[in-house]
Amino acid sequence: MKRQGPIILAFTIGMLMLVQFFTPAAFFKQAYNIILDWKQVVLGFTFILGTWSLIRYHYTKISRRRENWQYSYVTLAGLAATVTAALVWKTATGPYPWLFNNVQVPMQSTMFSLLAFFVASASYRAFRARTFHATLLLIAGALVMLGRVPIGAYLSGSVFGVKISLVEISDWVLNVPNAAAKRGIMIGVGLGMTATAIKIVLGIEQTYLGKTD
Amino acid sequence: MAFYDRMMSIDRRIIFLSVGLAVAIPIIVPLGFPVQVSEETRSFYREMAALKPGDTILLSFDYEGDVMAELNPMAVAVLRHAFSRDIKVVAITTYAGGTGIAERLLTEAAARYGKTYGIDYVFLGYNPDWSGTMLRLGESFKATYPTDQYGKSTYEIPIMQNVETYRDIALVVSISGSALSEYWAIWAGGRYGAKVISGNTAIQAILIYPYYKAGQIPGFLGGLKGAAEYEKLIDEPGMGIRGMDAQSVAHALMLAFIIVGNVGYFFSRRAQARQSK
Amino acid sequence: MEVTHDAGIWVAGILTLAIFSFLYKDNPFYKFAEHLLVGVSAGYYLVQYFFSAAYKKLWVPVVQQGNPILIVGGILGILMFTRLFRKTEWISRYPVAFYIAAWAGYVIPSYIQVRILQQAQATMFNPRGMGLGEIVSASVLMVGVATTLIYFYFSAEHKGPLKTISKVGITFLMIGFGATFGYNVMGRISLLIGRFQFLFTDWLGIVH
Amino acid sequence: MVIAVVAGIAPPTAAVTAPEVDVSDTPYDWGESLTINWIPSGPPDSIDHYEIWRRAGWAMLPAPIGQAHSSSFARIIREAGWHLAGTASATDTVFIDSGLSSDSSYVYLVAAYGKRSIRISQPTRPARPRRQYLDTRHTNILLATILFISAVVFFVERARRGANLFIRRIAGLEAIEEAVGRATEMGRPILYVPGLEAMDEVATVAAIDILGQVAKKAGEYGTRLLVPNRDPIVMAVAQQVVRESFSAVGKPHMFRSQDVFYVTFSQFGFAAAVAGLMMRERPATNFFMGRFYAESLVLAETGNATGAIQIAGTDADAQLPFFISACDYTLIGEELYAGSVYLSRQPLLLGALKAQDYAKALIIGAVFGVVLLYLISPEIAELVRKAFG
Repeated sequence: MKRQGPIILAFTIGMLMLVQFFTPAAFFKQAYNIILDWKQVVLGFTFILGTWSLIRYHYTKISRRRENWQYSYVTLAGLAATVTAALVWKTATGPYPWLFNNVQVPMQSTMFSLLAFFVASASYRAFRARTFHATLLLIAGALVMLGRVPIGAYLSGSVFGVKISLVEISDWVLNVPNAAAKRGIMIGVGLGMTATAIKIVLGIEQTYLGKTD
Repeated sequence: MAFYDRMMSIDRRIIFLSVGLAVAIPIIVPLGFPVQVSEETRSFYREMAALKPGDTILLSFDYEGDVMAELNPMAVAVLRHAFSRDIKVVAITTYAGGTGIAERLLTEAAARYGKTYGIDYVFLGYNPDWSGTMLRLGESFKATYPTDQYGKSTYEIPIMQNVETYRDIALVVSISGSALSEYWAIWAGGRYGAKVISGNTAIQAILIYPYYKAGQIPGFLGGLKGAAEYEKLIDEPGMGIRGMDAQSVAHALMLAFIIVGNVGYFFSRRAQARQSK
Repeated sequence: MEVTHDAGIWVAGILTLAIFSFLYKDNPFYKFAEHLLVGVSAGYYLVQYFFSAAYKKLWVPVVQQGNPILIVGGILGILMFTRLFRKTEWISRYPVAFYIAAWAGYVIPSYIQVRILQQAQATMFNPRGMGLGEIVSASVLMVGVATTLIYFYFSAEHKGPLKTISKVGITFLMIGFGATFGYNVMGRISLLIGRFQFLFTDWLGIVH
Repeated sequence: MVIAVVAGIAPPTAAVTAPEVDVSDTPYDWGESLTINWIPSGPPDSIDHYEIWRRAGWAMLPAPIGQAHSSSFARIIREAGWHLAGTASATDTVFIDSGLSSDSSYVYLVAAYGKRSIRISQPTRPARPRRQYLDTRHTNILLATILFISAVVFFVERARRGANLFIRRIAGLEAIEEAVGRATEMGRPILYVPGLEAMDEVATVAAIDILGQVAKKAGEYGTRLLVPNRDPIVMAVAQQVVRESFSAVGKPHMFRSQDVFYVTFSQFGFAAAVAGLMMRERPATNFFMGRFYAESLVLAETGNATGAIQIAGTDADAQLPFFISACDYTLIGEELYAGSVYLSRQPLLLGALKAQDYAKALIIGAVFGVVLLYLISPEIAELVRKAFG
């Protein structure tokens, strides 16, 4: 019951969602919509579990005076402030949107913008003609970089009388070899995902149930 | 430490500082480089220009604040292009954080062209389950969004009267920093035959190429460059074009670092070869 | 240079600089900003996901619209809480199995259609009626897809002919990754442009 | 077959004739829709739009329709019990009328609105929507699905009966043993990020599989394992898997639920916290497995700065270049899905991998075959290509 039950449930729900793709029967369409709604409710409830884990993580850090424990107060305060703001002043006005627009969004966008710096340091280190493959990475990367930028439009000359602009080469690299590699990976991943999904539905895959041998 | 070793191991903080300056300076002092329009931007423009006044598009804000810088210029350009040609806009957002952005851009664009809410455009707001929403819009818009963002029933909103399923939508425009544009093509396009074009961050646009080549997404904008090109085509210069200058300088700087690294590597290999002889 | 008086933008500006300080090294400003971001955003998503799921998808349909079927979703959700106690933990395997299997079942036909069949179809081309350039590009694309797939072939060691074919495959992969990297450098920089525009225009008023 | 010209509009000059209409059951529905198609009644530029009218049961056209004006046309036809099913543009020739009931029959007519006149077609014969149990548009996908599922089952059964299924060396997975060993020597913890996607995403299931194996290694070596999570369900499952792995190697006491924790659902709030964690806890080995988005380079580049060994694996091909530039080993796309099979060497799972390889061979063969077939007989080749759609 502890192990077979979830496997049987996974099989029935999985087959139901698979079959509904192939049949227009009204029953399957309704079942499909209901299952999607159930999924959302389950996810919604688990956010309570997640927040409980967050609170316990920072509470233990404070109580055990582990390194940087003082900052855990900031996290718990931020959490408390946002939730109380939503409950008391509701989500449309007041401190809730203020915290979102002036604390959360700016920091998220700044964290994202750090990538501009990391892309520079990563490309400086990785784009080095050490091996054959690294050289390919370098050539393709530099070529596309130049092609996507106005300076690239200047760099076009004629080879054997055929006028070639860097932008055209860059577009060709993007539209042919790059698309080929992407499609190869996509088909491979598609196969991998489908096989794993089949293993889940047929109960061959059970690690997610905590069985690891 | 030989000169070439220093060239190969520049401290990461020096790289960070120079990238920061390379972007900050051109924003304060614009330089004005030319913009060359790419094929996929031209097809995006062609799809939008093919719309007739009175057609309705579904504009989906599939992003949040963290990619605002790259995607807002596209959403602004699409809204200006649509409203300037009396094309109606049904707007939704599949990211909780996107509601604030969508509202601001819709009201700004509507004010600019004197468009009235409920007749020329409507904002249906956020639905948490994006894939479920995309699929159920194929069955019925009003069932998926019983009310608009402001709690008004969609049965009473004028623009929603003749919008029942994807068949009543001339074009789906997905502005996204994630795989959502692909899913619009898979679910709305593949399953319900809607025509889907997309505006994407540069990182996501690279994934759209196979869909663009296979015709599943007949046109898309790639990154800030795509936004700048589209702004040029609809003759509405905005954040896209201004940002391109900063980008050109930063690009040149990065290429310089890569060249320095490789030249240093070349000399160190040559030095090693000479020592081993 | 008129600096803004909006307290919110001041807070956003200072927190932006605190996050940027991480580039130099981990420091108290960054630790504060990071922990605040974790707390506020965790609260935000708790409100967005729990209340929107529990209210819109459970309370409204069940209580207001009299549609009891959605109670099952609520029960599955509550069953997740059995995780908190060792003895009853095994019960939480049911909602987890349901949650994973539902999408796994849907993915199988959809991904076979879109990620396998349609992508394979897009690679098939009709050489008749194509210009030389087009044929070359289409053939390069086809060879690229084939050799990339063979690179991922698991059932045989990469020796002999398989070694050379997968070497061609990895070449396409590296060109693809280089192109993707080069393409994204632009996107990443535009994010920084956005932040600097915020700092210089909205906050410090240097640029209009 | 001009039936009626609605008077009151200037006499017809354009060559607009009444559309010839046919109705048939939509071949892939649950008996609630009919497909109406018609032959265009003139060049598209001479037609403004079409209107499709429906009437339950059987009916002839109402007599006075001939003399009605275009505006009164709608009134008269409504009085005769017809309903407007929908409109179609000048270039359309098909309309699907849905929301019907399968136990009554319907009659249709199409009105072509020309620039100066309306042309009305003859009512069609009555038609009844019929229920189909199979959506015939997806037959090719159904065949492919059945083929693939049976291949997986077949190879899994063969593996169960002990057939020795070979799997090639994957550098990234071989390096796990060495990476965990390094962390133990340096007395530093291991960091494992199971991706940013929800638990229902298949890439996350693969990441949790590999987590199970890595946790066993960590248990054997007695090294602390930190697992920050972005999704609450992934956290719940990860805690279960890590606890089971530790007890499987006889170290149940090693499990501390604080080490497998929820951070925040915000993509970049999560990245900020994990970057901070890397700088403060200084893990000697970082694993990034599963589906990642733009934050991948924040994690990989920060980890690179701390000098940790980094092993990444993702099917997000947009992020692979960043992992390749900043990590020591990277599992590319499908290799992530081979991870748990490779590490656990479970015969059942090896079977599914075999099915994937045969499918690859089949796809490559099909693509090359169709292209060659085009040279021999384009019609058959086109047919085969369409079947893949």
